[in-house]
Amino acid sequence: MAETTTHDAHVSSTGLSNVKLGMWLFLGSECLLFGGLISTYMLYRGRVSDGPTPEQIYDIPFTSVSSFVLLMSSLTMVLAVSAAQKKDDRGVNLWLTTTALLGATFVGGQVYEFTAFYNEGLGFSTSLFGSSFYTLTGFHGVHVTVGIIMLLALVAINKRSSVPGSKSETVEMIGLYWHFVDIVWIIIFTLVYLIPV
Amino acid sequence: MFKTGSKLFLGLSGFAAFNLVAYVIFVERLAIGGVALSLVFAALTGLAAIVLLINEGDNERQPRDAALIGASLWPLTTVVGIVLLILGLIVAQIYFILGIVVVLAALAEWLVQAWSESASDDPAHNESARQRLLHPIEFPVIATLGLGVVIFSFSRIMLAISKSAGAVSFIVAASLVLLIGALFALRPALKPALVSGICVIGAVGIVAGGIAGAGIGLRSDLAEAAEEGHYLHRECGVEKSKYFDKKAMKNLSLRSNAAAIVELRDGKLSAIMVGFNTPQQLITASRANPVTFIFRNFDPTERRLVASLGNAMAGAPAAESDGEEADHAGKNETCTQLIPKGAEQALTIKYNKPTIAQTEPFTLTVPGVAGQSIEVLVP
Amino acid sequence: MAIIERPTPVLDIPALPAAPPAITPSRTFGALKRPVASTGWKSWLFTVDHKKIGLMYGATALFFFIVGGLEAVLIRLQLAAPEGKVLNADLYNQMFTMHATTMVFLFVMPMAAGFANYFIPLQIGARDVAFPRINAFGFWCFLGGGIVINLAWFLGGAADGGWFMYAPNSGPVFSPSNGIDFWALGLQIAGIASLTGAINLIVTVLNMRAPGMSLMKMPVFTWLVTVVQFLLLFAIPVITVALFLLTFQRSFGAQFFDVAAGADPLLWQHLFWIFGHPEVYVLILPSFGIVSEVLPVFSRKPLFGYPFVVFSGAAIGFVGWGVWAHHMFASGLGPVSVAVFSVATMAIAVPTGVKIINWTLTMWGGKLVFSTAMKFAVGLILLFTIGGLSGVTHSVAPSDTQQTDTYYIVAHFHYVLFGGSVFGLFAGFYYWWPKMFGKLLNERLGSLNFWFMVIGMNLTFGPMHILGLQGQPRRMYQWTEARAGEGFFNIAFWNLVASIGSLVLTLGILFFLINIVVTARSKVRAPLDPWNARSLEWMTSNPPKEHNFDSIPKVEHLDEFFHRKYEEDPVTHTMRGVATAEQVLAELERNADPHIHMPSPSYWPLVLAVGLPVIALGVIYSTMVAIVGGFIVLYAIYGWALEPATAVASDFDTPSTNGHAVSTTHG
Amino acid sequence: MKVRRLTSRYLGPRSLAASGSLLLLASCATNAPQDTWQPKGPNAKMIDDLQQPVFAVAGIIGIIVAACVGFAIWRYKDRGQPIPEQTHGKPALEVSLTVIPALILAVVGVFTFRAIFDLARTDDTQLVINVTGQQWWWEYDYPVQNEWGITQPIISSGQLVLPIGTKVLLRETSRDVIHSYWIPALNGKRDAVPGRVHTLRLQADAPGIYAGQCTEFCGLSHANMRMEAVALSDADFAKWVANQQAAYQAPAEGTLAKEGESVFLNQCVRCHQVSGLKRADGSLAIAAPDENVWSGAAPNLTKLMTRNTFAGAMFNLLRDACRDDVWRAESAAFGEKYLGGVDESCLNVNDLRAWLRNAPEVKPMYANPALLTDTNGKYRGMPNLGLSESDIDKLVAYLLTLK
Repeated sequence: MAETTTHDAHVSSTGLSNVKLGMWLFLGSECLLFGGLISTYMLYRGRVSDGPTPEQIYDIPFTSVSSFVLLMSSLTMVLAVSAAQKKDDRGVNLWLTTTALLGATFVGGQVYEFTAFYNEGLGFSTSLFGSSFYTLTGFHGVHVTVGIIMLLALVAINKRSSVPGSKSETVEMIGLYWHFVDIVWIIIFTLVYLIPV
Repeated sequence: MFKTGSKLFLGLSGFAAFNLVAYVIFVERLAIGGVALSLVFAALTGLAAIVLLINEGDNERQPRDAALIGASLWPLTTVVGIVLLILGLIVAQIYFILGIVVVLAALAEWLVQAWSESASDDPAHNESARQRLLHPIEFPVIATLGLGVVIFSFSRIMLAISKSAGAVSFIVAASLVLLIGALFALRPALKPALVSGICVIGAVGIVAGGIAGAGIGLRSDLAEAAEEGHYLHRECGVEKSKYFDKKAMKNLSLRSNAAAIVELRDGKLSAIMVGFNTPQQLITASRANPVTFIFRNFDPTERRLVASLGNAMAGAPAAESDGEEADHAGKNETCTQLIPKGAEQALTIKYNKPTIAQTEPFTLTVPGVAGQSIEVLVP
Repeated sequence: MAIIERPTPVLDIPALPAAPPAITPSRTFGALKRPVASTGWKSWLFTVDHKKIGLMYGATALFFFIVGGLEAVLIRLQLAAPEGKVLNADLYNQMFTMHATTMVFLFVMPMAAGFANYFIPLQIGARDVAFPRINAFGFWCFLGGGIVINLAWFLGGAADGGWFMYAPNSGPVFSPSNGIDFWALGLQIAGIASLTGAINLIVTVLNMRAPGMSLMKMPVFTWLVTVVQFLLLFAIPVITVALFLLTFQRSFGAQFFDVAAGADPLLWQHLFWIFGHPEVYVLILPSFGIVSEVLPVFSRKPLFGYPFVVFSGAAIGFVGWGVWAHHMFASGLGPVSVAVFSVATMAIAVPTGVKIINWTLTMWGGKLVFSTAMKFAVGLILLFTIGGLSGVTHSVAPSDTQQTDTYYIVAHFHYVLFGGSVFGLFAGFYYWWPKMFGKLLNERLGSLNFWFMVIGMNLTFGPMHILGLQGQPRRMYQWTEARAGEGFFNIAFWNLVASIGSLVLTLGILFFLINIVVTARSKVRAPLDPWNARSLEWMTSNPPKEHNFDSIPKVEHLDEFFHRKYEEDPVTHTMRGVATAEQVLAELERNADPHIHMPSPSYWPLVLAVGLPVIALGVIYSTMVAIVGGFIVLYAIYGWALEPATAVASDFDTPSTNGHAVSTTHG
Repeated sequence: MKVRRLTSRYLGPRSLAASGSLLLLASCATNAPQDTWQPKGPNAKMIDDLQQPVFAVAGIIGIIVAACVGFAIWRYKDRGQPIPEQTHGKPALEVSLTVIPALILAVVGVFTFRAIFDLARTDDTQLVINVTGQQWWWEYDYPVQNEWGITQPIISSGQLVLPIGTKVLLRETSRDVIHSYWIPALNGKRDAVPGRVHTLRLQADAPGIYAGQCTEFCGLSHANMRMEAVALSDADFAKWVANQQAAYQAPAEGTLAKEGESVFLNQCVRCHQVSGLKRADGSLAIAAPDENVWSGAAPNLTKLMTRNTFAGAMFNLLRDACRDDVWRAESAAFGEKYLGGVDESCLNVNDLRAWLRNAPEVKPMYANPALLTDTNGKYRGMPNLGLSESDIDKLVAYLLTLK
């Protein structure tokens, strides 16, 4: 990932490293991905020809808690980045693991939520609301899962101290991704769960 | 070029190919056995190719002292896999598949380990060679497995306990993770044994909880909902039904493009349609095509729009609403939720049979509002 | 290229005389050792060199151009006479769907990506792109996507819903073959190529310019391609969403476009065109860039109004996001939306018109040399103007409701895309061929190529204006005598003319292919600076060395190379030569950088890109296959992440066992 | 450039005095029936009034640009002149050359704006017709409108019949995929989108037949999905309405047509409705296209012989000579000729028999049972019914009675 070899010290540039600039651009692109999915959901959330409507099955207290958990994981991610900048390897591993665990708890909650909804009668093909709800939150869940696997892999690689390129930069980059996924969740939580149809 | 290992695997894959061909010819085409045998063939060919590509044992020297060869996990894992495989043949297919996966994974690991240990005389180089081949797959697989266990266990626990207890235990679990993390961070001098101890307790706890949760199954209200399909029944009477009318939707995301807007205003029901300058009491709707009516309630009491779907010709249903056929009490009708004043809801109906096939007309009515009805004419 | 610093194993041998020969990558890993060769077929397969990747993009795109062209000829043959019998209805529908898909996604986009890959690092004085391995991955994704899309021809029929793939006609009921599944998944994979390419090139341009090259001294080609990359960066995720919805609907029973469940088919149209309209600029802007390079060189004058061209390009990039619904004027959006998008569409005509004006004024007062590249560039100005003006007539929404979905639209966008994009790319071929291959394309054949293409193109697409205004709709596998009319404007005559034109056009393309062969077999090397060019990519050898520049030039002017060759006469204000290209190059060589690190080749981009089509096939046929593909992808991602960018010393074999390591140190 | 000049001259014949010579040519020619430049009603006229000047201006600009480029090519060709001064542009010139087109477009924009909203009006409607598209034909429903004498819904297909000088509003929708309704002489096109109701204003100035074609790609037989709008005078329209609502006349006992009626009851009634048709036991014969066809509908054949086309207007019911007679009739005589309908002497027997013999062979449709797994065995289009030649004789005789 970190490919800095073609870099010359005295080129005209933005000052951001290639990797970080690349990650920012990728996240910019991701905004549009979630934008498209959220728009689809907003268009279709009230179209329930069959099965439950959003308000009927959403469990707001539960989702608030799980949103809070995801937010806390952002906090631990910040701690991991700061540990990386202080070159505190133990701290990096510790906070990355904590972040991953909190993320896993969140995904576990999402699996619970999906199972519960399914049992209450909302399948993927039940209604437009069902299709678009599962697609949107599923995409977000997959993003969190990918993030967790990146975190855990980074811990594993870090333990062998063979992270290619700059370690703190890699941690920071994964941190950027993680915070982005959190922010997207806040938007989803607000638009999907809190605003009534 | 061909040495013992590659010969063995090439032979085995040849044998598997022979079996596959024989199976396809003599037993049946492309049944599950055929798929399984093709997978086995592919796996063995792949292994043979790997063995060939990595120049198996390209060292004329004999392996070094036995002491150099470390302990290996893989023979044991292979055995476990074989046991699972056999168990699967008896009990359930899932164990069989799991067994195949475990056996293949263990064999691959074993193979690479064996090869790397004889790659050179330098154990460090050997280990790094092994890592270079296997780390890319070990890291993500282990991470995914660990993650899967946590996620699965956690969700089983949540499904088993009550809604509010779930939310509470969720936040407790998350806080514990955070607190323990903070503890470790603030006390860098903690004994490694203690750290691992806490971690093991946590892991065992979550797995045990997961198994327990899976054993208990769904909590009662979920199980009941799954059984009865609460939200599938539409009850179209005056009174509020427990599930269907719960938390009625008040706004529409599709506002335009309806065939007609049906308004209940001052106790009168009328249809507003594009192209007609006055409210109508008669709607001509085309046959076999979903028509959307938007119901707007301007009455202070909660009201719903009910569409009678006629009485069918013998046998076939006269019309199908997009929802469940709601023929409670022998009535063929579908409806919106009970909605308060100012709210609106859409009702999409597909009339499959024309009016002339009916003894009673298709109508739109509002329960509790007498004498108001809109006739739907289906040519 | 002795200056490339590589761990030279020659030095290691005396140092480790007793080392057991068993510890070499070849002996340990066999064929699985890290690739390090810079020549031979492996150097192409595992390359991360932006120039090699650019050439592979170009070659593959050219192949798909021929495929798409043959599809077009079949379409025209079918329509040459009433009640055509060359193709049946089903095959015809597949043909026009695949013609558009191929030309848009598998020819123009990757060809532009090829030029961008090859020339952007050269034009900004960089030694490679920011992420060379991602660059290689992008190419293999594009190839994999192209193969998946076209695989459907052999597996039950290609996609048949039109390249716009409107729902619900793209649903499983209305298109029961697997063609649309292949199409959606193939585009998804090709989309990864565009997305990674976009990130890569933007970072390259923003971060890796030669010292002194401020943004406003960048060559226009680089500028416009950068705008294109921003468009792709934000447009690709939108089509990704649309394609996911489509795949979920077709393969997993989602209801997104199921009207009976209350779905709105216009959702697809919005998502598609929010992607699709920026896509139009993705197709045309690179050619604008090429022409903006070619015209100044052959007019011996700088581009007229460089900042206007740059800013109008950026303006197109912005406004291009606000006009998507002009593809949907007949869709029933309601008058307010139609009015807004109508006016926005008129607005975007202004920055486009600015470009035409600037090109014309660049030629004004110049010293015009009509090489083939210049002919194509001037051809673009005139043909694109026609396409642009017919585009303006479409922005008038009521008038558009008469013309949309008729051949008038077909004429419009072929003037824009063929007369614009393709002519621009051909100008690029003739202009940059000596840079890429060290040989000049034959000018005589080039002239034939140009004139046959111009005549063929006008004969083919010109009559389509008439056909459309006479009311012939698009996408009809047949037309009938009964609705052809009589007299000068009868549909029958002009359909025949268009079909004959397509054969003339084919002949033109054939001359180009012959030209490639003739040039490849010729022994004449191109001079160092055949066109008296102006920008940095010409300040190196033909073809460039692996590391592009011996020393990175310091940039003081727009058109730096030109200003190193010429000085202004203070009296006449005309320019007089002060140095030849050879002298400029020798100067750079004298100051060659002592240490140049280039990234090493890698297996992983290719392995990763192979995993994706496997997943796609798995989605269509069997989950097990998809899981296998998933494992390949995971393995490749982690292999990639764990691999250092530059091969370490131990990846090279000693010269006695393998000559590759040494050969890498020779240009 | 040659072609461009041709088109631009053609495009603005009435606006560009310079190309007056071609005006003659254009007016002499019998243009294709779907010519977009010959409005026959106020809506199309409104569009035409807008596009004529726009095309003319576009043509002029095109010629100016071509002339400038041509001049530059000729004047500044390399004749050995020195390399010119390296000027980078003249901002004032640039700005003015940017502002001028912007101003032209602003003017165009104002008129466009007005036309868009005028064409979208629905509040002045005089007659509503529901138009439903499906693969690959159009259904026309006339909702009950007592002021037009329509006291029960009329269903027709193949030809849209409307009174002249009347503001007709089409409410379009579709039963399967997106189609687009387009009668170029009367108005621009409007998509018929399933699940949505879109409106399109039509108004014809004079009696006559106006051709159109589905313009949104809708699958296999998209090319064969045509339409014809028939404009009748008020009096003729009233006659047409009355006839459409007239009771069903069963053929006389013992005739070939009567035998055809029973073939129809055995085969065709599965999908095709004929209003008033009764079974032998006296019960109404109700078609069930929803059980056999994916779109859920098949053309209603009541009064089939009052129409001039069948099979989605792909084929004519009238032989060519008779058809030309109707199409080319003078306005005054048109109504009578059209309302005459189709009789045996004018029937296009060949196409009708070919259609009855094997429909999917003459019009590509999804009728192959192997391809119908995704539709639960329902057809998309008409299948091959395997009728014998004598059955076809009887059916043709019967269909001729549906007037």
